Amino acid sequence: MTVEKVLEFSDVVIVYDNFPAVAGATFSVNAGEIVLLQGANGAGKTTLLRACAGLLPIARGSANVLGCDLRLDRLAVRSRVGLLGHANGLFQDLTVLENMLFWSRLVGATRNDVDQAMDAMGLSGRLSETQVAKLSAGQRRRCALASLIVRRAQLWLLDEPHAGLDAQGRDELDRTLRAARDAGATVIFASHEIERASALATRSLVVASGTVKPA
Amino acid sequence: MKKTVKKTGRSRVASAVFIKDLRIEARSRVVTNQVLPFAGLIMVMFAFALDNDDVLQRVAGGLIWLATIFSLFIIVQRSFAIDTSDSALDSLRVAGIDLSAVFLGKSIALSLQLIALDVVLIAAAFLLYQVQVSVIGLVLLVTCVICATTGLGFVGTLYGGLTAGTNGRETLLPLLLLPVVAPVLIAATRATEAAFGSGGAAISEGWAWVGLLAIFAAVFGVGGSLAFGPLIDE
Amino acid sequence: MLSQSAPKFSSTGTQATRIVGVLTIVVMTWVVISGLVFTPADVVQGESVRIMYVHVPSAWIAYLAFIVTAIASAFYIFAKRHSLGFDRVAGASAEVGVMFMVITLVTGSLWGRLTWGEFWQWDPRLTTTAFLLVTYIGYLAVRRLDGSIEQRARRSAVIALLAVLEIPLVHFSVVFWRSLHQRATILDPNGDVKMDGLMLFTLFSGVVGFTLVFVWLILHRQRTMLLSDLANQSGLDAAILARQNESVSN
Amino acid sequence: MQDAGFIFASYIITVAAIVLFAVGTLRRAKSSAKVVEDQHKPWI
Repeated sequence: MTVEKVLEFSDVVIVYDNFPAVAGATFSVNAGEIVLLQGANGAGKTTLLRACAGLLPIARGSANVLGCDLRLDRLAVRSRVGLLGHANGLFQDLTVLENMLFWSRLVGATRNDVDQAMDAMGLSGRLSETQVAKLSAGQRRRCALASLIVRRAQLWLLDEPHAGLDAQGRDELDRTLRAARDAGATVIFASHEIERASALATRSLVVASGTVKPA
Repeated sequence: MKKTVKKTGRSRVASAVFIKDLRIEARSRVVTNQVLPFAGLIMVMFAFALDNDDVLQRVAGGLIWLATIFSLFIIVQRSFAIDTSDSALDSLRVAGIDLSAVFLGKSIALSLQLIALDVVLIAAAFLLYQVQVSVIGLVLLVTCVICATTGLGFVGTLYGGLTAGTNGRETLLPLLLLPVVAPVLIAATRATEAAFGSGGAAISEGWAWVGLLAIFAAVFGVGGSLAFGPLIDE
Repeated sequence: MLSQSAPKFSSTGTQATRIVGVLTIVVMTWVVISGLVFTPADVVQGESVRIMYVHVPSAWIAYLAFIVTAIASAFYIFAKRHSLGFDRVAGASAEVGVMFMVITLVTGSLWGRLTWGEFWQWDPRLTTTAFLLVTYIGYLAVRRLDGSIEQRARRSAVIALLAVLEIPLVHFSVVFWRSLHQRATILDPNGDVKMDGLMLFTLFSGVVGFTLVFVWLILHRQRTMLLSDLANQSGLDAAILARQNESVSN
Repeated sequence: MQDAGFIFASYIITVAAIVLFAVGTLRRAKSSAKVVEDQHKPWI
């Protein structure tokens, strides 16, 4: 079986607010990998992840994600990736279950998919009836990950997923990401906690001053 | 690898967004607890300022719609604050959801909130300004409220989406919206005056204005569903 | 990339713009002199009719400018290759249009004070014009929102097309609103002007002169926009290089 | 005579607005033309 390339970037420049946040990034990611992006604040990790999700225009270079050319059609890739940034993208006044059901209606998933995703994230039971605003940071993060499962994202792009989680939450997150990989998803995530993240990742990349190098 | 999520129907997305917006409102009660008192206060303040029953009866229609339009700004900003506070709007964009369906869902939810607001404002006009209405006038009034709020819901959502998440949206939104809603203000005011019979206006005069409101709603319903995606995307 | 040698061509002028510029000055000088001195006073309106030679052309050119904005925006949106040139023309034209619309409203209210005794009347034409002015001020505000150049172009093109939809709606509602309540016959400022040959010719030269002004301003403004976009771009090349060097040295 | 003042005012406002716009544009053009190379100026 040939290895399928999920993502291929070549000399990619991404301009954000007139600043080249990513200045010539060349790297590729194979299907089934869990790739860690290391790097200092302001190195361009967030910009890189947002561009992979088709949210930012590619100024120069060539970028290919899940078979879609980001320079030609950024919209095509969108329904197939899941981006989890610093924000969780949840509605604070709704309960966990209502948030999940909202997403399931949008993407045409069944109630069964929702239950499975919530089980996998340990959100079933009383927690599912709780408003998101009343959850802890870790529970919210799990809720956001559950919505990625409901959306059946093939490429997970996670920006600092460990931030704000306690030890138990981090373990759960690691388990979740491995499970997602086993279920066929590819994961790219940025993290500051090199040790924990390296143990999770199958490969590490260093982002520095807008360029990408192997660790 | 190639299993792609099947594209969901537009009406399904629209109804999901619609239910979501109304459910959040039912739970947070911002419109009922804040916007409604604000609009009611406008009506009362005008009663103080004008302090003349004849004048109040004459201008009742205009005051109702002025209060509606001021409340529109607040409701629109609130509606998009919900979506941008935890970047839910970004998630919708990343998920490749049909944004014209999001537009429709949000517009209809917005219109319903405006209708509820107008019912209270019209009741206030009866109590505070002693306006009278006949049965035929009531039919005209109801049609006028529905057409006008539909149009306002469409333009409000369209321009609210444009300004959501930009700097200075609090001032930019009224600047963009005011000239656009001018026809609604004029037409809805005239139709309401006709329904109330203010200043001897005949009810038949009102229907032409309702027609204008319907055209307005149609134009911005179509224009908005086409333009909303390109506007908030990128 | 930042240039090593200083560019020699330090303006947006060319042979063509200079010819247009000279023509503009000649025609406009003629309009001012003829409007103020040569043309006779109107039988009904007296001397105040002289304001017409600047007021009417500026109103026409303002509308022309907004039409150009709409057409350029439509070209930007619907052409296969979203060419930023159309966006710059649209923006430049809207700016010039807003300027002419302000001139129209100011000169119009001065004229109104002389003929009606009031600076402002809620006449349909005046009301529509005022709404239109606010609409395009909003359009210019949208152009100044933060974001990339493509984002600016797309947003403003959509707003320009919506503004065009809105013009007839505003106009008809205002006309309808006034006509139901009062007849607007005495309010029509042009209705009772009897024009002789020289007056017509001066008005016509006014239109030509203002059109030349419009063309000249658009040419320069649109090139200035290109320059400032490019200036940002050239800063970008240097910034990319600097960022790459930064990563090597680390 | 009041009329004369109003008439002159309207001419002066018109000409002044146009001249100000033109001068502003030319000044901005000059300052940004310095940083951009000639080959990027399609009108040359």
